[in-house]
Amino acid sequence: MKARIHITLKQGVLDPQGKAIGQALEGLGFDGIGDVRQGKVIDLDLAETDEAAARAQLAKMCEALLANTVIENYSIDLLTS
Amino acid sequence: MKARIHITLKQGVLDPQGKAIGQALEGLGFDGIGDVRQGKVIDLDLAETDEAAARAQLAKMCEALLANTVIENYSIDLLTS
Amino acid sequence: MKAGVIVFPASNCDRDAAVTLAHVTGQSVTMVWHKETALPQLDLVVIPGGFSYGDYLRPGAMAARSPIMRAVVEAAERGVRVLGICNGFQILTEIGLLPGVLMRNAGLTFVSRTVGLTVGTERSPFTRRYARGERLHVPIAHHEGNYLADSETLDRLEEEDRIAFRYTDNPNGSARDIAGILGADRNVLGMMPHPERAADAALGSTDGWRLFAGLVEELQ
Amino acid sequence: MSVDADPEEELTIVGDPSTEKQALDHGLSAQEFAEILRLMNRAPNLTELGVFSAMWNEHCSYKSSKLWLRKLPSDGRHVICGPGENAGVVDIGGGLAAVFKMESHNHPSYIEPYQGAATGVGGSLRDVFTMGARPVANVNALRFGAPDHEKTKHLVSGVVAGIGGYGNCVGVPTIAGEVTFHPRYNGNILVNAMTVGIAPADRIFYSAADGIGNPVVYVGSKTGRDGIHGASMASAEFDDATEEKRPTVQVGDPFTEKLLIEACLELMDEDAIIAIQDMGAAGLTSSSVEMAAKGGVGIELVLDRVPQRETGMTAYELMLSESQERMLMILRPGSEAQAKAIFDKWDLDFAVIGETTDTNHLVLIHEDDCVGAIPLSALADAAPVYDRPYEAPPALSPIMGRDVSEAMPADEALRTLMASPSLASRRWVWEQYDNTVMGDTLQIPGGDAGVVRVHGTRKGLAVTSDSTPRYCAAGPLDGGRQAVAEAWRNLIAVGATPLAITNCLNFGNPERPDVMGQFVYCLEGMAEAAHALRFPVVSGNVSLYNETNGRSILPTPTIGGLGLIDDIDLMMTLAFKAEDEDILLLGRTDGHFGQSLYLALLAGREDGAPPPVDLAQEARVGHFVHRLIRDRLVTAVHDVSDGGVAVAIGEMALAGAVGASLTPDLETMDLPLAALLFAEDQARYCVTVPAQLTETVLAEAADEAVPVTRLGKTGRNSIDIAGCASLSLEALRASHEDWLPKLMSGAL
Ligand SMILES: Nc1ncnc2c1ncn2[C@@H]1O[C@H](COP(=O)(O)OP(=O)(O)O)[C@@H](O)[C@H]1O
Ligand SMILES: [Mg+2]
Repeated sequence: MKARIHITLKQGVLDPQGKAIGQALEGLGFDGIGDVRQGKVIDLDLAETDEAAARAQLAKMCEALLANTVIENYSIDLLTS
Repeated sequence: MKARIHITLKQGVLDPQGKAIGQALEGLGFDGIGDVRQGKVIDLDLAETDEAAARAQLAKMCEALLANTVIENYSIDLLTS
Repeated sequence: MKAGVIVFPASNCDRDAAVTLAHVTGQSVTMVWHKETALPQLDLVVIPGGFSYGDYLRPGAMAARSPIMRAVVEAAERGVRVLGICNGFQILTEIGLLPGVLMRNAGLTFVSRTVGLTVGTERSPFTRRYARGERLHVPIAHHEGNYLADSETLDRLEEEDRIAFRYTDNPNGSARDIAGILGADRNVLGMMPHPERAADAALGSTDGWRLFAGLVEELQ
Repeated sequence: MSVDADPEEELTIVGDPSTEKQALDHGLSAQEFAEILRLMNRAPNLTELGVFSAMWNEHCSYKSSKLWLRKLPSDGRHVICGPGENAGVVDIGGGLAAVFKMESHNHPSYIEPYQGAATGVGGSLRDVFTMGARPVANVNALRFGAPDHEKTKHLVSGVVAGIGGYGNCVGVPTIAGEVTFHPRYNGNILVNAMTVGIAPADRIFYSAADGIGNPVVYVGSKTGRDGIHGASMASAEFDDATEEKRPTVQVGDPFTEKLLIEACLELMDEDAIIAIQDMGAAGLTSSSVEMAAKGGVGIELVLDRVPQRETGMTAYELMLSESQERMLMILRPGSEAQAKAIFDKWDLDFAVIGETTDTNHLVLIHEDDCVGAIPLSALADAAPVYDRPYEAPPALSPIMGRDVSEAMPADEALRTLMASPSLASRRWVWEQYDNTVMGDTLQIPGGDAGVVRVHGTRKGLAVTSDSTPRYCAAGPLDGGRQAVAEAWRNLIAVGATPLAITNCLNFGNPERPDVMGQFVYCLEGMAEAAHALRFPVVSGNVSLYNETNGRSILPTPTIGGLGLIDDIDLMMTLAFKAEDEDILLLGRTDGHFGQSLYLALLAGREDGAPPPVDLAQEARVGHFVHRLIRDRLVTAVHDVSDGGVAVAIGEMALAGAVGASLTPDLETMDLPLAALLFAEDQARYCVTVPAQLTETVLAEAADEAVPVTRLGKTGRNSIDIAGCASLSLEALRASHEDWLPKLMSGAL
C-alpha cells in the first residue's frame, strides 16, 4: 500500500521558511499572496494491506519519529492503487 | 483561495533523506517498509478567486522559484473551501 | 584587478572574500548590495559563501532571483570572471550559469573540515597557477554540497576539461568527486571549498591564495 | 521614588482583579501574591499578574541564587563591565573589548532538541551584539543521558544539528565545547551556549534607559504567541506529564538573526541609541521593565503598535510572548527616521511602541484602555530573595593509588578509556559546526581551547568551556574549584592569559536542602578559585529545577573561560611536533583516583572524593607553563584532566601523529604505574621540550618549586609504556574516533 504523510507546523508556530518564500514571491512580482507555510511530505510504500492497520502503523511512525507533535501536526492519506 | 503545492524529487533522483527515514523507521522496529521519499509541501493563501487563473499563477511560481525543475516535480491542488 | 563581492541578506563569507581579495589585489574591493540592478566596472565578481535567505526553500534559490543576479549573468556573458564559493556555487547552479545541482550531503549532516583536493585543470583564469593533478588542502563548510548532474552532463564536463577541482576523499557524495566546475567559456567557476579560508599562513593553509593570485596575474 | 505623578490615580485600569488561585497557576506562591497585593495596594489584573509572575520567576529574579552569586568575585584589572548587563565586558587592549556570555536552554532542548538548541544559540548571540559587539566565536557545552538510553541519540542529533543550523547560518564559528554522557541527564539534558564578541572598548551599549519622553523602539521579528509560558517552564520541574502538556517551544529564525546583527551594528555606528536590550525570556516584559528600572525612569507602551504575526493578540500575550529575534531600544529623540531607514534596508520590522516617562511606572495601553500600571520598584527591586535552607554535602574519603588494583594492562586501559563515552573524540559533533567562517580561526575544536584572531590584529582570543559534574556531585566544594581551575588551565595551555569567566549554573530543585547544599558549596569553590587565579566572573546564568521525577541532574556549573594571546606567534597547541623530544609532566602526582574515569570505566566504581584542588599550586604551575610558552622553551602543551596523564599523552600523540615512549622512574616517585598514568590529580600539564632545552627547563622548574616528572620521549608510531606495553597510534585513533559515529549510526 502507498501512503502519503503531511507534516506541517502547528498554527501559530513561526514558519521562517514560509515567511521568506512569501516575501520572495512578492519580490518576483506575484500579487495577492497571503500566508505561506512550508511543510514536509513523506511518501512511503507499506507491506501492510489492511487499511486500518496501515493507518495505525503510520500514526505510530509519526508519533515516534516523523513529527514532533510539540510544534508539528501530521496527517495521513492512504493511496490505494 | 487556498492552494497546496507538492514538490517532490523526480523519479531516479537519489533521496538520501528518504532513505535515512526508512532506515530509522526500521531501526524503531517498523516492518514492511519499502521505498520512502521526502518532499516539500507549500500551503498558500491566494487573493485570486478564479480557478484557472490561480492554477496558472501557481504554475508560474513553481517554475520561477518553488521547484528546481532539474530534479524536482511539482503538483498543484486548489482547496476551494 | 578590480574585484567586487555581492552581498545577499545572510551572506556570511562576504567579508572573508573581501579581505582576501584586498590582500591579493592591493586594491579596495567593491561590495555590491543584492538590491542593485547594475554592476560597477569589475574584472572579477565573487558570489560569496553563507546562507543567503537562510538557505530557506533551497540553498541559493532566492538569491538567484534577486535583482543583481541579472547583471551578474550579463557580465558573465561578456566574459567577466565570476567566482561562486559554496553558497555562491549553489546560486550559480540555481541561475543556470553552471549545470547540475547541489543536493543535501550524502551523510545528511553539515560538514566542516579541511579536505584534500586535486586540481582537475590548469586551463582557466582561476586555476592557471596550479598544476593539473596537484594536491591542495582547503576547508569546506556546507550542508548541500553533493554535486549531481545527469551522466551526459558529467561526461561533457570531463570531455571539455571543465572539472576544476575534485575531492581526494569525497566528503558529501558528489558525483565523480566533483568539488568545483567551470562554465563552458571557462570564465565562471563554482566551487564548494573555500579558497578564501586558505589564503593566510596563520590559518593553516595558503593553497587557496594562488587561485586569486592567478586571476590578478592574468589581467596584468 | 517620585510619587508626584502616580498614573494609578489618574487612570482607570481595566480588567478584573486576579485571584490567589490564578497567582498559584502562574507559579507564584501564596506569600508572593500577598506581597504583590501589598505593593500594589490592590489586586493586579491578569496582565499585571502575568508581568509579576515573569519578573518574580526564578529565571528573571534569581530569587534562590542571588544571595550566593554575590560571593563570586567580579572585579579585575581588565573588567569593563561585570554581571548585571546582557553580557560581561573585558578590555583586550588596542581600544577593543571582548563581550561574552553563556546561556542555558535546557528544558526546551529536551522537548524539541533542534529548535531548543538553535534558539539557545540565538539568545546568547543577542546578549552579545546587544552590547555593540560583533560575535566572533561560539562555544557549546552539552550534557546528555547514558549513550544507550532510548532518547539519547535523538537528542544528540537534534541538539547538534540545531546548534549548527543556527550558528552556521549567522556565520559565527563554533570553536570549542564539551559533551558529557551520564545517566543523571537521562530525563533532563543540558544545553549551554556561549558567545564571544568584539566591540570598541569606548562604545559599549548598556541597557539602562535614560531621559524622559524618549522613544521606545521595537525591532526585529514580529510577535506571535510563542512560548507564552516559556519563562515559567524554564524554572519548573519536569515530570512525565510534561510530555503530555506539550508546551510551545519557539522556532528560531537564524536568517532574521543575521539581519538583526547587521542592522543593529550598523545603527550602533550612528549616535542614535541610548539603551538597548534583547527580548529574551519573558520578552517585552523583562526587557521593558529592566531598561526602565535600571535607568530610574517610567515607561509607557502602546501594545497595539507592537508588530504582530497573529491576529487578536491580547495585552497579556503581547507582554509575555517569547518570540525570538527581537530587540528593544531607547533612541535619542529625532533619530527615529535614520534608525528606521537602516531596519527597512534589512527588511526588519521597526516600530516606536512607547516612550520613557517620569511616572516610575510600567504603563500598558491596549485598544485605548490602560491595561496595566505597575510601580517599577515593585517589579525589580522588590522581587523576593530567598535564603533557602541547605545541607552541607557529606565528606567522602579519598581513594589513592595503593587502594586500586590494576584492572588491565596499561595499553589496554588507555585504549578503553579513549574509546569510552567520556573521552571518545567529539569530531562527529564539531564537524557539524562551521569552525572557520570569518577567516580568523587559529584553533578549531580538538585542542585545549578554541582560538580566534582578533580581526585585523596580531592578538588572539582563546575560549573554553569546562565542568566536571561527577566531581561536583561527590565534592561540590572541590568540584566548583576544579571547574574554574580547568578552564584556567585550558587557556594557559594554548598560551593565553586567562582574563575572565562566564558561567551557567545548572542544578536541581533549590527547595531541596541537599541540592541547595550542592549549589552553595559549588559556588563557594568557584569563588575561591576565581579569587586565587584572578579570574573574575563577569556574566552568567542560573538554571535550577533540572530534575525529572524528583531525581536531579548532577550539579553542573559550566565555566566559560576567555583568555588573551598578545601575539599569535606565541600560541601553543597540544600536538606533538617532532620525534625525540622530551616529555615532561609538570605538577605533583599523589595518585588521586576518587571519581576518576579509570575507576568508573575499568572497575565500575563511581566513588571516593574528587581530587583536591590546591589553588596555590594551580597558580604556580600555570604561571610557570605560561612563561615556558613565552620563552619558547616548550613545543607542545596539554593540561591533564579526565583520564589522567596517559590520556593527555594519547591526545597529544594523535594530534601530532607522533608516538611516545614512556619510561618514568616509578621507584623514585613511589607510585604504582597506574597511578602515574591514570590518576586525576589536578594542576598538571604535559609538555614537550627539545632535548637541548630540557636542562634549562628542569633548572627553572626547580627555581620555581614546580615538581617535574620526566615521562619519556616522543617518537615512532605507537605509545610504548614502561617498556612493557605498546599501542599503535593507528589502533588508538580508530578506537578514539569510531565510538561516536558508531553510536549515532546505530552500529554500536
Ligand atoms: N560540543 C562541542 N562543540 C565543539 N567542540 C567540542 C564539543 N565537545 C567537545 N569539543 C571539543 O573536543 C575537545 C575535547 O573536549 P574536552 O575533553 O571537554 O576537552 P578538555 O578536557 O580540554 O576540556 C575540545 O577541543 C573541545 O573543544
Ligand atoms: Mg584541556
